Amino acid sequence: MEIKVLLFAHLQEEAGQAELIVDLDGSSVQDLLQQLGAVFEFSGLSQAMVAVNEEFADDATILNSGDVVALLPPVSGG
Amino acid sequence: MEIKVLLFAHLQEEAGQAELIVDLDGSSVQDLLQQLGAVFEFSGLSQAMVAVNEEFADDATILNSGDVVALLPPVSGG
Amino acid sequence: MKEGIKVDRYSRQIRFRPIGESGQQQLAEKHILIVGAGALGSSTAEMMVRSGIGKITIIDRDYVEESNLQRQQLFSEEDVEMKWPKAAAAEKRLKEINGWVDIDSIVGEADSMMLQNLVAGVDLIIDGTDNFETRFIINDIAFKNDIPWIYGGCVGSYGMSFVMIPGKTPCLQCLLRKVPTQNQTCETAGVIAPIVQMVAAHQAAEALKILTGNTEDISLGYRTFDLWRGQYMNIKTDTMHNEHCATCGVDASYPFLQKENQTKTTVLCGRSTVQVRPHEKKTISLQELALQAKKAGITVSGNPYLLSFELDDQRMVIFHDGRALVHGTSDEALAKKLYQSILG
Amino acid sequence: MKEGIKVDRYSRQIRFRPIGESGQQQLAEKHILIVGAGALGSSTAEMMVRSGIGKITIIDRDYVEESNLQRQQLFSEEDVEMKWPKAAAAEKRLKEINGWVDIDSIVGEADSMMLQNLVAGVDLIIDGTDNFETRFIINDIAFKNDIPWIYGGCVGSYGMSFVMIPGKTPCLQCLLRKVPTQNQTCETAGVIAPIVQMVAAHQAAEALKILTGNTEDISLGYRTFDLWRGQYMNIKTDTMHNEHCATCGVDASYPFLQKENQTKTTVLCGRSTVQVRPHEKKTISLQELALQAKKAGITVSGNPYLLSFELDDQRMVIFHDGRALVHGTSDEALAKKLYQSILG
Repeated sequence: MEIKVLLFAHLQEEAGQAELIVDLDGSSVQDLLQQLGAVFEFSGLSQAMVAVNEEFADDATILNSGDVVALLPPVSGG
Repeated sequence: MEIKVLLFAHLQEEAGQAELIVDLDGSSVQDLLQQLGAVFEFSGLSQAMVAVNEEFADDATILNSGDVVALLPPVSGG
Repeated sequence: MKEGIKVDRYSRQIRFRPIGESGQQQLAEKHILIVGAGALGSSTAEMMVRSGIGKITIIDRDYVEESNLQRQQLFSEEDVEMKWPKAAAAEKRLKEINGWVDIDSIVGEADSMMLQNLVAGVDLIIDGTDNFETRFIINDIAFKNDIPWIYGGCVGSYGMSFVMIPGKTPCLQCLLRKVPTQNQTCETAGVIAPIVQMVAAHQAAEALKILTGNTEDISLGYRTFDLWRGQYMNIKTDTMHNEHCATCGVDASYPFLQKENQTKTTVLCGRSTVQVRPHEKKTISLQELALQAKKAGITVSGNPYLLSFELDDQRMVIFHDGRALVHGTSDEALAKKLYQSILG
Repeated sequence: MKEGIKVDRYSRQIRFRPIGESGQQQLAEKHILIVGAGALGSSTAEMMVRSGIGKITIIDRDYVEESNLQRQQLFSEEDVEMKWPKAAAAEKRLKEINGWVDIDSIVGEADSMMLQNLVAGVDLIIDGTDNFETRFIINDIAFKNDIPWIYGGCVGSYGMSFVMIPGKTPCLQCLLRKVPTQNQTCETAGVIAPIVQMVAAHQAAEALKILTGNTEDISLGYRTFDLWRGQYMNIKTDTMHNEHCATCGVDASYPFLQKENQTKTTVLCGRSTVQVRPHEKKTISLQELALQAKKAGITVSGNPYLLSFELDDQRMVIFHDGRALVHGTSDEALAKKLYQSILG
């Protein structure tokens, strides 16, 4: 199934794009993160907060086709 | 047909709500504005900019059921 | 202005990859014009000066008043006490912040003639005005001279920003079709400081993109938001370009550069104040005028830029270019009469 | 602090209907704590002071450096030349802006003991820190003492803001589960001034809502945005509350109030600087220390708040509370050694 992934901050630079369409092999957020981690050299992907359709989600959250997943690294600057 | 209307700035105060669902009698932006003007006492509705589905539109623009219309008064402050 | 370039000062901005060393160098060679040193003008000027822009020209007709302090970030209580003109007060603070930037402040009216003179060599115009009349003049000047400009506006907790680039985007006329007449919000809605910063942040970010050559990253949408109600929209403007537009169309006539010089009195929105401008530019000896007024028994105070006259029910402030602000009335005829009663 | 209340000064804010006269009055009776006087702390402090807050306590451990000027809006070149501590420099400028606000500046480390002492009577805490360790301490303190707080963070052109209200919203632990270890962005991404203003605008708008009793209008989402890439999201956090959370759960243990005192050296992100803190609070005679160093042939300069020592490859700044910053190294052991070489 197809999932749209929005990348924020350095994840975007590392992927070279702001949005990805992922043909997901699996069903959970964790599956998605593993799949992304295998394709791109992301730094700190495990620390990124995950939102599914503008609501925070955890690794076990089940995804549906057409879901929009945002990956949001927390940052400490201020 | 049903149209969702998002109100900004003083239009929101004047309507007492931020979002309206309008059962539109007619088909154009102009029809919508006339219908709203008859129900609420808006000031300067004719000057508001109109966006349909996050794209600017003019009075003649034809609406479809489910469209989201935003009414945006221009403001001069700075 | 100090000389040379300091690099450590901008290290955090240089580390931001889209700017880098080369963007920082470009920024140091750029000249921007900020029209208005009120809330938005103040905030965008400070950001651009901190960022290391080469030169800023900033123009404002007004002086600092108590009610400005709530949101106009370059000004202090001392500026109010001294009735310092906003442009001059802005320059003073901006120089404390960054002595390496060339800052040219102009206490005067941003009319079409003045702006036409100021835009030579300018790379970008930032809108810090509080009225649409001036914005339509800026719009004509920008498109006529092929200079990008960035509109910003706010009232209450609601604001917007839009970048206009000649040859690429629609212009303000395309978007609004006509000058909006003032509506009640300006008099009644007030304004809170955070929306000023939000609009200014959008203007300054786009300015950095334009000035460092990151043209691909420029936001082409009309961004509008309300910080109190939590609304945020980015609206496409592609369909708005009018090929017969009088400002950016094929036969542009730049209408606001023609008729503008006729305006002589203007009611300033929400302030019970009328501005009076002379027919033609003049230079007034404030010293002589103060002496005359004192002889006539009028209470007068001032500084090198302006005189303030206490009249019966109004207060009139006269600038050295002959312009005046009559406070305590919205009656243009009365304002003109009072003005003439002092200046003849 | 001056006395009384001036109304015309806040007229534009009073005209904003959700605040009005009564909101303005409430604001004048409120006390906020701003932790950190860097970019976000500086900007939020200025907005709150301009808005007419009753009292601000602002704490920062650092002093003003050249590279701060690009985005930290309360500071001027003079503050850099004088190596003025940020909290003291902030107080100086804030008082010029609004002499009617009670401003309490503290040059020191925002550790758990310090913060626990500062929160008595505080209505709101605004996050102006640059590290997650301090944010988790604030989180514990806020939930333990039933005080709302507003997280803000930014790097590059990317930032976020989130309001936490004990009993109503999840806390920072619920959201992040653990303290994020630093990733490369902090060292490499830099930061631009507009994103600072954008985050600060969100923090200050929510602060105004909380402090004027407009609780219905508080934004409960986690707002995150990138000004360069034009991204904006408002993420619901309802599902994130963890009822076994150590900070806001049923058996809260406030973990960051317990272990925090053990930290003695900290590498400051992206700055090649190590902070060294003494075991226990002490007060150092800077004058005596300067004399000793001069006798030993070490180049030393300073002001009433700190001394700066030029060592071989590092520079060490010692504050009167015994805390030190060792610049030019990320080696904590070396920093400790140098510290002990001066202070024994």
